[in-house]
Amino acid sequence: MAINLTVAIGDWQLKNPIMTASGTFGYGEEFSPFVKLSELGGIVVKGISLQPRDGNPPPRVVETACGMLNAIGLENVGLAAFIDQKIPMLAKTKADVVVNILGDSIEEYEEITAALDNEDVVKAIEVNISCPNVKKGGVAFGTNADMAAKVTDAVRRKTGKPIIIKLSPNVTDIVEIAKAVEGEGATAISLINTLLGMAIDIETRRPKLANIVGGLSGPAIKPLALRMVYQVASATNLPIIGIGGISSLEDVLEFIIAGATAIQIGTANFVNPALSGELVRGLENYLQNKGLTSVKQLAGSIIT
Amino acid sequence: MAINLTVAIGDWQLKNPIMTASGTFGYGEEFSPFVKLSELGGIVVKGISLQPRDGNPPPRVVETACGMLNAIGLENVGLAAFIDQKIPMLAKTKADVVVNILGDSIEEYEEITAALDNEDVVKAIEVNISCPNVKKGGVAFGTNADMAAKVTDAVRRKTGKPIIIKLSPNVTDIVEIAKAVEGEGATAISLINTLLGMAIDIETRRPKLANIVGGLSGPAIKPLALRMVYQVASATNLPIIGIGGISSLEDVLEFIIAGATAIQIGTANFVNPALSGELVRGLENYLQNKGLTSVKQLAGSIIT
Amino acid sequence: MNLPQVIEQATLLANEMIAPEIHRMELHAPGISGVAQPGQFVMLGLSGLDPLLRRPFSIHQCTDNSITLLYKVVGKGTTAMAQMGAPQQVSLLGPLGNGFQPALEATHHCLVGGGLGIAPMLFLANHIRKSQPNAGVTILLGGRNKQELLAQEEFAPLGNLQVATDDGSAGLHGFVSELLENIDRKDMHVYTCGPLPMMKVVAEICRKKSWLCQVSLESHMACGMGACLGCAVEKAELRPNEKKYVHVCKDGPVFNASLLWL
Amino acid sequence: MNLPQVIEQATLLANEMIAPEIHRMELHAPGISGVAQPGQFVMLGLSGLDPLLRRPFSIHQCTDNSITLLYKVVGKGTTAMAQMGAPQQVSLLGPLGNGFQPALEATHHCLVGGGLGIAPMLFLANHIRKSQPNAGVTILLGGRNKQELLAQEEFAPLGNLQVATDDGSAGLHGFVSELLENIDRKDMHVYTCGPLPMMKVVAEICRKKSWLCQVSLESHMACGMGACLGCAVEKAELRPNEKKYVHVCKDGPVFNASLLWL
Ligand SMILES: Cc1cc2nc3c(=O)[nH]c(=O)nc-3n(C[C@H](O)[C@H](O)[C@H](O)COP(=O)(O)OP(=O)(O)OC[C@H]3O[C@@H](n4cnc5c(N)ncnc54)[C@H](O)[C@@H]3O)c2cc1C
Ligand SMILES: Cc1cc2nc3c(=O)[nH]c(=O)nc-3n(C[C@H](O)[C@H](O)[C@H](O)COP(=O)(O)OP(=O)(O)OC[C@H]3O[C@@H](n4cnc5c(N)ncnc54)[C@H](O)[C@@H]3O)c2cc1C
Ligand SMILES: Cc1cc2nc3c(=O)[nH]c(=O)nc-3n(C[C@H](O)[C@H](O)[C@H](O)COP(=O)(O)O)c2cc1C
Ligand SMILES: Cc1cc2nc3c(=O)[nH]c(=O)nc-3n(C[C@H](O)[C@H](O)[C@H](O)COP(=O)(O)O)c2cc1C
Ligand code: FES
Ligand code: FES
Repeated sequence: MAINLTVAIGDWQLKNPIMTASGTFGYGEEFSPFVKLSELGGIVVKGISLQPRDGNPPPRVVETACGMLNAIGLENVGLAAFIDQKIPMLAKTKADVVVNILGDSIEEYEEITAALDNEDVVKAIEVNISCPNVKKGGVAFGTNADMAAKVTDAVRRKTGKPIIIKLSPNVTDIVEIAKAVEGEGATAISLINTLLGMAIDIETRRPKLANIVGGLSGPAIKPLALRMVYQVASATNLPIIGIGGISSLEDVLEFIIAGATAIQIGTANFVNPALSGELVRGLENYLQNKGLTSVKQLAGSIIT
Repeated sequence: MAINLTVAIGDWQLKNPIMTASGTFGYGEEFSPFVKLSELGGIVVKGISLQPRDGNPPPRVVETACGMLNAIGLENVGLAAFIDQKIPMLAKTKADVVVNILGDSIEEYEEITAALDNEDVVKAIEVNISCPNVKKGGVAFGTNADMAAKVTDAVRRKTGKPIIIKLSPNVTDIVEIAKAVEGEGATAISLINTLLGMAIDIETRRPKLANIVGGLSGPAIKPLALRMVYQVASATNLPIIGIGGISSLEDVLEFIIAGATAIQIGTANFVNPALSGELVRGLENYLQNKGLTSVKQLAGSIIT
Repeated sequence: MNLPQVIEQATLLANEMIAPEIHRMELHAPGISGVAQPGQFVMLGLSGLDPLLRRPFSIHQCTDNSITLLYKVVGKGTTAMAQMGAPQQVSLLGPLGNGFQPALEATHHCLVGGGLGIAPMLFLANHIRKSQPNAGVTILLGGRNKQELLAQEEFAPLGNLQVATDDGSAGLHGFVSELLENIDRKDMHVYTCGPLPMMKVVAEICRKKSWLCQVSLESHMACGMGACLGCAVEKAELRPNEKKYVHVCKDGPVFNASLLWL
Repeated sequence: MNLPQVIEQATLLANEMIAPEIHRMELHAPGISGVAQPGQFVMLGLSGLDPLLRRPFSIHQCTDNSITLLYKVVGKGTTAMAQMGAPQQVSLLGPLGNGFQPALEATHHCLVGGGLGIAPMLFLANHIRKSQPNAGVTILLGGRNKQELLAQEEFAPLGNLQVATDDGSAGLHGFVSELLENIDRKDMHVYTCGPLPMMKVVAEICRKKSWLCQVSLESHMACGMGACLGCAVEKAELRPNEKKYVHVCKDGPVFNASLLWL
């Protein structure tokens, strides 16, 4: 029997629930030796800001127990260069592209969204209100329900494409923020972004990251991400995209069972650049072996 | 040259900064084959509530990447039995004992504190406003600055002993909570308690913990704990007790450099029950080798 | 009553696969082997931070200087164990828990092991043979198939050995509990370890036949020494004010069946 | 210009300690060895979740079917590597980055390696010897002591070999850069890898003597393939609107010294 892997995020029909997370998959092209990009549910490109950014001084990454800290600081080519140089390249790959966007102000979010609204290759816009590595904007919007709602509303008015709001885990009550963005017309919610962490070099007594603090990702954070996905899935009606430490088929299944409609692979892309493609096939085989015909039979199937 | 390992938490002079964390060291006696309890800076016993509690149904623990989830649910003998049975045993060990307390209401916190105020063996009271595994009280007090302040004030009035407020990491702004309890006369702050997490058994589609969610501890959470210690140490004048994933001398040093006056070993006690004693000696040797005479020369020595 | 416990850097003497996915590991650990009792267990530590926690294993065999573990590869800890080779060092914490209490006055001992529950039974059988050379001993082993009937040769000289397999590939085609059911004796003391449903059936048979029954439980453990309270299992409620749970690591792993299930 | 990259399950052929804390690992990896260029690197993956990330290593030697790594045990990844034995499988991602660009027209090539920076120099020396059999080659190696002057025997037949040690236990008592300073030549092309301060001195000497200089950098890496932007290093600012950082993994690891430090 044919296995149905498709899922929906608003009007966008994903071939399957396996996506790749922003900032961990470059602009896709880097991974083309390892993954056929058009076979993935979607790829989320590195966060784009209105102006190009140099990012933070190095060191920018450091490994921690079962995880890593990064303080890239949103280095990116900027909106104009992205549209000029990256979009045509992405169009050729036939991948379903989600653009992750970040602004210092609501106006910037609006301007980027309006510009991307014209691009056919862009299937959805993921609004990053949760980057812990930039001073202004970013996480400030993501840790306050009112601000999160305002950004959602503003972006919503600038495009007919699905709007995915990417939430920060660095909050007391993730459900409150999720409900706030649901109320303003978010199409979906993705979570989690990284958790703010730190590491110190005991020899130099300096932080291991030049930026002092950075975002924690990888298997270490999976239990937190899964809990938040479960909580938000239980409390809202939006499709959820689960992110956080996913590095095996078992992890994918845990998130889907907890209530995720789709998932994103982040840090694990660095460990195995071919992983995302392998998981599409692995998920299909799993469903087949279990006698299931659709991934939707798994979604939110948790028994409590 | 003699190395000075002593540190102070209010009037309480600790022999050294190495303590053991509540819930991971039993009532001390379990560890006496492996550690001379009186050599530690202090031992924090399992959280005590007014009435005995059975705790949560099993399974209560599950391992995760570089960490573990627990949902013990504050199983404990209750205040009366603790005073009758455990205090005399603890007195014999000559250990410096900190009692971790948890109430469902401010009145309960007051009542427990008042009762412990009479006990000489109790050097300080650690007020748990951050347990994620009980329905009422616990974390509810720890995620709201006003409530945290109220508990601190109430407890403060019932004892002359040092009051250590144990904070929850499951908050948007740890500094806000820390300042609130500082304002109400906390002697010190300990952080972090566990982070709320979850794991799912994909075969049964049930949560791996009967309580659905549990508290994440172990090396996985160290970067978050260290960041919070650094933030709180930078923003308050209270002594900080650093907790979270500490499992080596290097970890201890990171926390002290970040600004911790003392630290607590938690989950790592399970991996190596002799660790806390080894770290006392390890810290002394380290200072000696570095030509330092006092651990205070390290405290907060981070260069940013 | 917990016996003295140590953390011992044990040297691996042998580590071999004896059946599909089943391995036997022998460790030089005189500190533990010198005091261990049948039914007790050790927590085996792996190096590194993932897997993080020690893993509990029953003591399968115990000589003056060494202990042997019988383990099944089920996850990342046991996978790592299976890759070890002599003379690697392994950290052991033990001996832990309360073992079996062989009845001195028993006219007859009956050991019932199912699957990996066979592991602690060999130590127990040897112990009874040594301390009560004249006692009658029946040993009942069960497994899904012939290959899962572990250590048969070692058990054979220690008592009257009977086996059962789910697929009939050896012994009785059926459950090991049926072998027990068939025993016609008045006084007997039963010791069992294996899957929970099997042990419950065994305990039920014993209750009906008025045999005393000791069962060895498993549970997820973090510390193995009574500190984390993670290994709780529900017990039969006897009196209104009694505690609801017992802790496998320090109250057990061996319990009187009547304490658990009435 | 990045060459084709693969993920290859390589078989360990040998893994031996050649000096205190320094090991050499040879891997059967025809997919990578077939296309690798001197100065490129591989990301070596360890099994399990901790250490999590792959570790970058220069290609030290390259035959038709195998590559060799020269590595120092400094932390948990390299400690795990040192414990591996043939015929274990190791996952390699590579070849990565832009290697050295040996000048074809150079009258003379000079390779300057310090400490572990010696690693990529052997592949480069062999490559130059093969592709330009008549080119003049000088090889300068530096280390803290005699034992750290790695692979001398392999280098000896490939060019004019001179060495320096910090403690004078072999060759010049001093820095390898002094050997370079002493060379009196007009046209020379210099390739260097080693500690950052050493490479900066080498680059400065080259600038003064008008020699072109290629340097191989290190940086903390998560992906090794241009995706994470973690491996940024600051470069000399040329024009006001130019990017502030280059990325070691995809813009390097080999750079013209003038791009980095003017
Ligand atoms: C007192 C005691 C004695 C034991 N004696 C033996 C023995 O002699 N031989 C033997 O092979 N096994 C024994 N076990 C079970 C053994 O501890 C687990 O199989 C082992 O810890 C699994 O580790 P892992 O890392 O390979 O698996 P994990 O990756 O941790 O988990 C794999 C699977 O095993 C289950 N599991 C994990 N820990 C336990 C546990 N403590 N108890 C039961 N299931 C668990 C998990 O739920 C999961 O389904 C005993 C357990 C206890 C509590
Ligand atoms: C392009 C490139 C080529 C390299 N080639 C070689 C080589 O041929 N031989 C060799 O021995 N080493 C080489 N290195 C360095 C090597 O990657 C690190 O020594 C290794 O990753 C350390 O891993 P670990 O787990 O043992 O140490 P960790 O536990 O991760 O760290 C131990 C110490 O090493 C430092 N370190 C960690 N990663 C790096 C890194 N990527 N670069 C520099 N320092 C690091 C840490 O800051 C720490 O002080 C190269 C690095 C790069 C970027
Ligand atoms: C190096 C790096 C860069 C990242 N950059 C971005 C980004 O630009 N925008 C964003 O929304 N998230 C970014 N993230 C967060 C990831 O998309 C993801 O939410 C997070 O890493 C958790 O998933 P993981 O544990 O699978 O990596 C980045 C993460 C890493 C590790
Ligand atoms: C099994 C277990 C039980 C715990 N019980 C308590 C408790 O009773 N009171 C409390 O304040 N913290 C409790 N904690 C939290 C620890 O004291 C500590 O704050 C936390 O585990 C983080 O430290 P670690 O990563 O070193 O374990 C418990 C932790 C564990 C793992
Ligand atoms: S395993 Fe920790 S108390 Fe039993
Ligand atoms: S290491 Fe990831 S971009 Fe260079």
